[in-house]
Amino acid sequence: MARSQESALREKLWLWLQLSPVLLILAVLFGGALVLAVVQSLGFAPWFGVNTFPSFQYFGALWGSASFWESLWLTLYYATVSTVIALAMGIALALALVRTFPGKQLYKYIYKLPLMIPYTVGIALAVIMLGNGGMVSRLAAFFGFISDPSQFPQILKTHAGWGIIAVYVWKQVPFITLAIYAVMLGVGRETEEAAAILGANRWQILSQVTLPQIMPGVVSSTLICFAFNVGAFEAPFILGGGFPDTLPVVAWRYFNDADYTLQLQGMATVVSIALVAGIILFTYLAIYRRFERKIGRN
Amino acid sequence: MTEVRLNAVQKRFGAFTAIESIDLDIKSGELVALLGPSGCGKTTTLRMIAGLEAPTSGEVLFDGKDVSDVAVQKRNVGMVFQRYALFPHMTVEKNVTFGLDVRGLPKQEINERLEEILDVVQLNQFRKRFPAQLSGGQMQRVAIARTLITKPSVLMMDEPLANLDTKLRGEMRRFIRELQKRLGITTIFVTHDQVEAMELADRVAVIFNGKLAQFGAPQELYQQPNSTEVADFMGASNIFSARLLAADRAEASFGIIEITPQAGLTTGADVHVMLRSEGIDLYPQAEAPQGTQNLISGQIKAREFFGASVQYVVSAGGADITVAEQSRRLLDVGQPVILSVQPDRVWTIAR
Amino acid sequence: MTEVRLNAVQKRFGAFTAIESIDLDIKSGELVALLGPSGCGKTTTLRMIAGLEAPTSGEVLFDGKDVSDVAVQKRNVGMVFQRYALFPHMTVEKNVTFGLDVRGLPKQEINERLEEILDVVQLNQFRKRFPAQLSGGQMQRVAIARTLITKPSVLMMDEPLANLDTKLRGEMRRFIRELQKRLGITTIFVTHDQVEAMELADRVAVIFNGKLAQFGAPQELYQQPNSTEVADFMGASNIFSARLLAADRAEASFGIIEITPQAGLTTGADVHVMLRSEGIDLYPQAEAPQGTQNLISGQIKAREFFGASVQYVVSAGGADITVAEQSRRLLDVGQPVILSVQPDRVWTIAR
Amino acid sequence: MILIVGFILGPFLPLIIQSLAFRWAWPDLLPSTWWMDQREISKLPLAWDYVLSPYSRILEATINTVLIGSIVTVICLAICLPAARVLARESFRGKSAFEFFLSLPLIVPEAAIGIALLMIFIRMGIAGSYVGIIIAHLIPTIPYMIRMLTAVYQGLGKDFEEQAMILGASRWQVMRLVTLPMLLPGVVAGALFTFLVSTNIFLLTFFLGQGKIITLPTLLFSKIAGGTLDASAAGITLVVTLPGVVLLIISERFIKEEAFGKGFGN
Amino acid sequence: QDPAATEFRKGFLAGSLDWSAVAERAKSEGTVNLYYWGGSDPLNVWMDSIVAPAMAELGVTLNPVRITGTKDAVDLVLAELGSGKMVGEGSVDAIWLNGENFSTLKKQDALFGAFAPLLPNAKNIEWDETDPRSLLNLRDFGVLTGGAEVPWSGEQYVCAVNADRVSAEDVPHSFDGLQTYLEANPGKFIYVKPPHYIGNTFVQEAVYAHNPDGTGAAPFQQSLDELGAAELARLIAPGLEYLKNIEPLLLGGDSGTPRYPEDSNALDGLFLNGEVNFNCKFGLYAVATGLSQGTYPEAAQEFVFPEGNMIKNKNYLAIPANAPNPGAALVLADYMSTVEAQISKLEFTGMPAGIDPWLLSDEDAAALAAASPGHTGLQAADLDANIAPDTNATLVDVIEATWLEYIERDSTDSIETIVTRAAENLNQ
Ligand SMILES: Nc1ncnc2c1ncn2[C@@H]1O[C@H](COP(=O)(O)OP(=O)(O)OP(=O)(O)O)[C@@H](O)[C@H]1O
Ligand SMILES: Nc1ncnc2c1ncn2[C@@H]1O[C@H](COP(=O)(O)OP(=O)(O)OP(=O)(O)O)[C@@H](O)[C@H]1O
Ligand SMILES: [Mg+2]
Ligand SMILES: [Mg+2]
Repeated sequence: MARSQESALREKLWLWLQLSPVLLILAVLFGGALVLAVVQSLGFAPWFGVNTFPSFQYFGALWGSASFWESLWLTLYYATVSTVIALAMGIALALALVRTFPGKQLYKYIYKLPLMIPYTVGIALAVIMLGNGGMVSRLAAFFGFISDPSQFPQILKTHAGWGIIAVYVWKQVPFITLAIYAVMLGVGRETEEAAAILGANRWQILSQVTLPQIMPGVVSSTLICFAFNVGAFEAPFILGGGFPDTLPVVAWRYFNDADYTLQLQGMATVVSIALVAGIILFTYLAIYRRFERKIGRN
Repeated sequence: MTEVRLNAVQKRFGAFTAIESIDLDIKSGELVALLGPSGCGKTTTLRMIAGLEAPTSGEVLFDGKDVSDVAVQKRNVGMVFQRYALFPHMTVEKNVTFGLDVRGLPKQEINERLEEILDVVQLNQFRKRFPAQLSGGQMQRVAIARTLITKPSVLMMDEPLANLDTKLRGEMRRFIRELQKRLGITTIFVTHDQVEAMELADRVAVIFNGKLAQFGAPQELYQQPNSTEVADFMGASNIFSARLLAADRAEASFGIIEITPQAGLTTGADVHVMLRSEGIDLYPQAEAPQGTQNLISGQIKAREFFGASVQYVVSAGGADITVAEQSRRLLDVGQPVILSVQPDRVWTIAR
Repeated sequence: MTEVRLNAVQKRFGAFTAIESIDLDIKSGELVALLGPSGCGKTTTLRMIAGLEAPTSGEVLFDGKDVSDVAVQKRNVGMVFQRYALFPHMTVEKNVTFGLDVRGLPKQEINERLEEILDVVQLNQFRKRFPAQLSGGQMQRVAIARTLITKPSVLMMDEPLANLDTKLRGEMRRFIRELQKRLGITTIFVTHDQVEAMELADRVAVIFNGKLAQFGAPQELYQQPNSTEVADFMGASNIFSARLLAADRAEASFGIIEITPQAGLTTGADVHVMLRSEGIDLYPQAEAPQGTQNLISGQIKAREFFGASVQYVVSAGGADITVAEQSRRLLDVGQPVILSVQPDRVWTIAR
Repeated sequence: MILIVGFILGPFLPLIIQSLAFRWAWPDLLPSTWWMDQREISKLPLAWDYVLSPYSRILEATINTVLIGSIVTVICLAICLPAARVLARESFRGKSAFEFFLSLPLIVPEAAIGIALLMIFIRMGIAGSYVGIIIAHLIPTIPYMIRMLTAVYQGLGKDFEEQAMILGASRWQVMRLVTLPMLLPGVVAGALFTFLVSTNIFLLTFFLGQGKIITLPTLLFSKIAGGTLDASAAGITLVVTLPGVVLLIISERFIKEEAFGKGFGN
Repeated sequence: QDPAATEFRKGFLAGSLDWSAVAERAKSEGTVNLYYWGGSDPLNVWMDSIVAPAMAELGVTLNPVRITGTKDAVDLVLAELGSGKMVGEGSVDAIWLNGENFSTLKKQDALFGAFAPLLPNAKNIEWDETDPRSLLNLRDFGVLTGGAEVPWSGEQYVCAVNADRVSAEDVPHSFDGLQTYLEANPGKFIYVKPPHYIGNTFVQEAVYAHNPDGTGAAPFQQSLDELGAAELARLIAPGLEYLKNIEPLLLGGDSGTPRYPEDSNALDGLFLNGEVNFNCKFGLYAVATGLSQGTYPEAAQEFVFPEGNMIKNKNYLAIPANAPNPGAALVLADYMSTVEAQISKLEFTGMPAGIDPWLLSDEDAAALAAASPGHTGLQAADLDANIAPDTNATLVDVIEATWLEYIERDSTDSIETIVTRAAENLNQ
């Protein structure tokens, strides 16, 4: 006899017992909320006197309207543009951080500040800096470029969304920098040195040796940022350009509508957000996994 | 190919001095081993030669020219890192050709050189694998191939064999030596294992605490260490304090022993005498040779069987003398024995 | 102290079979080495004995009793891990007493035992240090002290010396053997280094690919390997195919050689003959001994100087024969030589 | 670099000015009337007087934020430690599915579950209560914590725990005497990050707090929801920034970058 | 269901309970959870510094819950009722609300009951149906209050102009005038975005002013059922057309979508920075308060706009059916109806009294008048002369939905179709 069946069972039980609190919270609350959102979006809401489960009328109405697609486009536009910009800046900064330069110590302090404070602060800063009545506009007036706030190029409250993007970038660059920097420290500089000795120039080292090795950091930090950006509410709500709004704001407006049946429409909206985020991120992950397999990680 | 010279090179990291001052003169095509305990500054020395680290003072010369201002990429050196530093995301092939790829050599030539070097290191069937799928010895060979393919004029290897098992180690040693001799590349390698240094190198530089302790051919280091530290580090087991009674006689605790006279040592001087364990003959008391010099009688105190050899500890006149014999016969612990050593196998070092 | 027995023990990890089936019988107080190449299943075997891993089938017996259901904590075994696994956040003292502290022994007793063991391992002056402030050998000793203080009835060590340099390794080996003999604890240690196994163990178990290849005293393994694999792994360098011409004569590519007759081998059988490189005498052609059996003439093809010994490769009749000599004189490459080997140093293994 | 520092710190300058202003209209570069000038005249507390008074609820929000963040961190740590250990060490059926499930909250936006969660909480009677908020905060923080701790565990190696077991330590002793102290850097980093995420969560707190429980992000959101910033809003923004600065100092002092970002290796 | 609370509710509403019993119960309950819009600093200060201590004297701890949208509280009450939390078991004791939120609670039968006239201080409020001045106490956006909420504050929709930027003769007084002004000065006006009630009110005023029958607010006092969707569509169409037409002239309108602010704070900001020259919102004394807070430009002045259609209404405190502390909620409602509470409120926040001055002693009435911050640019009489009533709450939702569809989302459907659809949805 190896180890008795009973003790094997005990092992198993103990293992799942250790996982159970986490499982419980995520399955019951997170999973539960997700399921509830889905069934509601499919017409199950007896508490509003609606029960047409399962019916796709809410999704139908939602996806059938042009404004949904505009909103979706807008949501993805903000999320993508800001993630891409933040990523580019994050990588550049992380690369810079590995080297030594004067004032690095102080700089290492400061760059993380946005990471530590809520998005709402970033929004407040955007308002005070970038608004038509904001600081930049005032400086422009001071130097005589404009004579009325309306002449200042619209940054906030437009569908071009540069204000929203600025806030996301401001907040997420440090996060991405940190993630990539940490991965870089883990990778170490030996392979870079090896490449230098083998005659690679700086650009070749970066593109052929460094970047492929920090991919895991790049991927997971983009993943997290993009998902957040798709689902973010406060920045597009405060800084957005009004109708059409991003999907989370649309959902919020549905939930706040006097018409309670629109709650279900709202549920359909949030489920759509989850779907869209899910699909995009999984595609991204799938592509990345292929890349990883190609370079021999597993 | 290239002659490498370190001129009073010193290296400090902040307040800490890693290399005090090293002069080293490596001939073109020579294979030099840097030998020393952990932390003595071997890696640092290599890195300065490669240009990965700038000396705090002193100069590094290649063929007589100061290379301070020559970038790493331009020095045409090769380096095999202690932990190989293979690119984990590239196949064996890609790793090996990396140095040529970045130079933008024609595909044709790259392929030819690749085939050639893969044959040499016998990695043909592993060419599509990634480093994670290789064994330690194979990784080692990839690291070497990757370096050699660029035809560096100076090749450096940082403890290239530290992570391999005895058998693989032996194979790799032979492989490296053959290759180096064939290509004639000036080679410097780091090790903390004296056997490895002896086996591979034309000359060995022993470094202690950032200082060059001795630099010479393996046999010279082995037989004429210039200090007890070097002797000890080179595996000498029997070092005893003694006093010179005459130019050719010394008195140690186990008795009087005849030695080869050595210049600079005068009668009455305090010295160390060193008897290599494998330089001593051991006889059962009954079989003791007659008329030979330097007979020491003692008793076997311990015995160790190593397969190829047997090692005895013999206690003689209050001293423990280690004797190594090839394992042809076995003597038992407690047996009285006679030790015999030729005067020309006793080394004397001033105290 | 405790007799350990593995009964047809098998271990699978998912689809992969790490241990096919091992029977092992370790006497009380014996020091057994598990020897084998990387990945052969040594660590797995130890871990099953310790209870860190449950066998897929078969049983582990301590003094004849199945311990399957005895938790690790209750088996009263000690284990020294490959990399020591010292607790980096505890001082030497704390590390050493950890096993007693968790058992809640009285302070008084803990202190007594601590003093005692610190004396044994000679770490008295390092007691307040943290592992990071110790040398490899000191860490090793802490690891051993930490294990011994709990008075385990079975002591296991997983490649305890793999990361030490040659000198330290030798010291540690001696230390372990003395200690083990003095305390008489049943000890099993893992190594992939045959010299280490030979030097330390009472008996050696050679494992290949999850199977026990041979289990016996070091000398037995060395001189009578039961397969060429074992022979090869035990460092034999000259293994040649041959045919038995008579019970005491075999024909190999380099000529006819006399051997010790061996039971079970009949004339005409295909065999391997094995000549240990250190069992061969080598003479310059001029000095060849007269009237001796088994003289093979050849020419020196390569020479390696290892400090204590010299190794020659002699080519004779199309075969390369490796010969090891203690380094007293040096012969040159190309010199014609005569090899001589006693029939009782030629081992024959059925093919 | 100077540009980046400007990008990060620059906006705080007008914020400080605004917080001291009484009336600051376009295009003035400095307020036309400062708060100090009006301070005596005004019947109501203005600017910093308001921010620092109990009326602004800033103290309550700060205490709530820190309290909730701390409790979330402690609970998160307590439940994630064993789970991370299992994930790093054991292999079992359904492990990859489980790992995937664990990272779902990183992918599914808070907005998608907020309202549904509120419904569940109202039914359970914990909407607008600390318990509710704390539980809700666990959802987005668990994935981060698990990732970091798993990475740390993997780095730690099994040896130490096994050694301790062989030396006779019980599971609990192993955890307390060996694992935890050795994991400390990772644990601290994970805890800090969890705290950070928790104190940054807006939407879930906003939905589930029901206005009864305010934290710094929700308080600030209510002040700036319209898209303007008066003096008191500027003051509150500055106060909301403070814990972040403290956190920054703590993290710089106690945590190496490596540990901080460990969870993002894969 | 909490039997004691049910008992209490029954007894009080039947008039069989003494006020002292209520006060007693309030003390034993200990707290009262008041949900109110927390977006105004002065109001918050008043609540914490005046109301809370006053309630403490009555033995009740005030728990002022600041919410960002009144609907949140309404939703909470409904959700709790939906999950079976009945009398005495909810979490909301009192809500500051009016209009559609009250109407929703009423429709869902989620109110405590006709408590208002039973409060001791109900004497300060006109309940006499025959007196036309009682209108706003009895009807909230046209919906009968039935005593289920108590008037708490009065309001009037007043516009302010930045006199530094607009000369007196350019100040518009009608929607046509506004359009003319905007054609000359595009982008210098904006109103708060519906469904915010301040935005809704502006839309209502536009609709009144463009009533095709010329009957102003009158038809909008009927409920949706009485009026019918088709008739409503006909009545509001010109107003909405007007709003649609001026969109390009509004702030940011040149880019296609005007930048409607989400609330009055945002509008204040635009006004202060000179991005717009006008600021229309509820706030009889908004200019005075804005000046004292530094949120209005120094040259801000009130002006009459739109003539004859400046909506005036009241807002109220309601008690939900499942209030956990009904006794304390009643005590709070009663306190809010006292003269001193109303005076301090006026002083702190500039919010006009909810009680009726003609029922007060001369002394109290004078004190109340003295507490008012006063007007800049016009007289109280000018304002009184241009009053219009609210739109019926059932219509508000439809008009709001129509605005969202027709103006914000640029629906190509006809107004009639939109109104019909919205009416149907809301009736579900
Ligand atoms: N970047 C550095 N900063 C500070 N000290 C350093 C640095 N690099 C090396 N050292 C120190 O310099 C000394 C020599 O280091 P080096 O790496 O050359 O040793 P080594 O001889 O290669 O040892 P090993 O055999 O352990 O690899 C060591 O004491 C080491 O701690
Ligand atoms: N947990 C595991 N899961 C799957 N395979 C394993 C596991 N542990 C060990 N193995 C495999 O079992 C085999 C034996 O492993 P083991 O660690 O016993 O080798 P070893 O003899 O100790 O080798 P080394 O000398 O390299 O330490 C190896 O091929 C290894 O890959
Ligand atoms: Mg080194
Ligand atoms: Mg092993």
